[in-house]
Amino acid sequence: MISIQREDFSLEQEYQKLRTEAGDVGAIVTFTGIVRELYGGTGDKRGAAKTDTLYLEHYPGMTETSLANIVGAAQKKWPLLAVRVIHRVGELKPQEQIVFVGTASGHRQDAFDAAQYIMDFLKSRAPFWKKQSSGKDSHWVDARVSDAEALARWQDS
Amino acid sequence: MISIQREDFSLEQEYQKLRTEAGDVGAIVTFTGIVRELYGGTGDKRGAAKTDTLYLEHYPGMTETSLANIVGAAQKKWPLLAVRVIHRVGELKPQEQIVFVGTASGHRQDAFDAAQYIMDFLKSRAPFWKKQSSGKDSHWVDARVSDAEALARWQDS
Amino acid sequence: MLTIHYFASVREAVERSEEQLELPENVANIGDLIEHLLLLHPHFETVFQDDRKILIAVNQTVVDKSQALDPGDEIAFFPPMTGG
Amino acid sequence: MLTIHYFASVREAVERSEEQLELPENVANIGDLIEHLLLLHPHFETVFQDDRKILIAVNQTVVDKSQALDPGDEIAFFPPMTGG
Repeated sequence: MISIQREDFSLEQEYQKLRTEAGDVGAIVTFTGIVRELYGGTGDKRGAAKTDTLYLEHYPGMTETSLANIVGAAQKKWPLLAVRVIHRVGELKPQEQIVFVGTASGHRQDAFDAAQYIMDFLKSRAPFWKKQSSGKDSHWVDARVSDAEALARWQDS
Repeated sequence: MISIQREDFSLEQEYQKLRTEAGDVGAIVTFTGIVRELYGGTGDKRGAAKTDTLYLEHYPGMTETSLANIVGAAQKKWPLLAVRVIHRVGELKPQEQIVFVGTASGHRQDAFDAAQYIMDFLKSRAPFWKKQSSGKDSHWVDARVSDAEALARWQDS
Repeated sequence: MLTIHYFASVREAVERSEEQLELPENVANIGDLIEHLLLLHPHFETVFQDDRKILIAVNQTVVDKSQALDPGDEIAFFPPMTGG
Repeated sequence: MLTIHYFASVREAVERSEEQLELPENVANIGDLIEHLLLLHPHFETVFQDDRKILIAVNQTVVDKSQALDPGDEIAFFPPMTGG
């Protein structure tokens, strides 16, 4: 259900696994995050810089535990029939896939909400860190204020 | 960008088209609606009935126009790099794919919001009608109160 | 000439998917047209009696009963949409 | 024995990814441990001076400086997460 891996993943394969596991499913939402070449821009103080490489570091053990907790919390909040989370680590190039979240449910709203919830918490609560290299410069990517704000909306519900 | 068709579709093909068209994309959200065998249940006065066949009727011409308007409105509200909508018509069996919405953007929130917006309006504003056959009984599916409510939340924004 | 389409449960209730008629002189808007159709086809009453169960489109845009009509308009009657 | 992990920008600033040390007698909680580490390694000050830039996990759960420590705990210091 949760994979941390260097290898790329196939949306089609993950989608078919979700369909099979979910049984009498009505709605499947997938989110795929892709490494942008122009990182930053709006909302990022650094402004846009062309990415040559994105390096993903994580905390083995804690990563899996924290993602399992996030998925477990989503399963409590919404009636989900299947959930899949994949996060890649190591060195990635622009336009490579970096993260996948798939949710299957009877109704679309539950699948949409759960996928967003999992992504919001994954961004700010799972121990991953991005280092961006642009030419000779490389720096650790700053946490985004908008990601902290995205978490806040789940406090009320 | 918008297709009304009898044939099935491939998530993988649609996803790859979105990636190609979007260019330097950061987030792709897909929604796939699937025909459930047990239709109804919570929120449906009829209760659950086993579906043998779902027949999809539409209003050729107006369907395409209304979906184009919905997609156009979403493109005004969010900076989308690519959008794809497919709705099948004719006779469908349980577990067949019925509808696809895919959105590509720089940031996840825009892609999520646009996909939900398009689905919410498609459900209540595009001229499609479902007829469910269960054994010898067949009836036109009632509009859901929850779908009307889903539209209401976009009024404020 | 008006073209009138009927869809889904409305189509089944009125027992036709389409008809054409000359715009009658006393028909200025959709409300008038419905009165006219009920005179022509009394069995239409089963679907046209409850405004919440019938939607109206003129030239492929949803409108209400006050919508004025012109010769050549494409009119459609159908129940609330249930796609997706 | 405590195991301490350092990740990402914190790892680079402290110039190590891991170290082990006996739980000192005067170290009851994370706040005490940080004081102790700063005595051992003065260059740690660059990252430990701003609480908003450093997160703490004990046994893989994020905690604050008041968290009590036991021998055998797994401790980690890292910057705010930036996955996804």
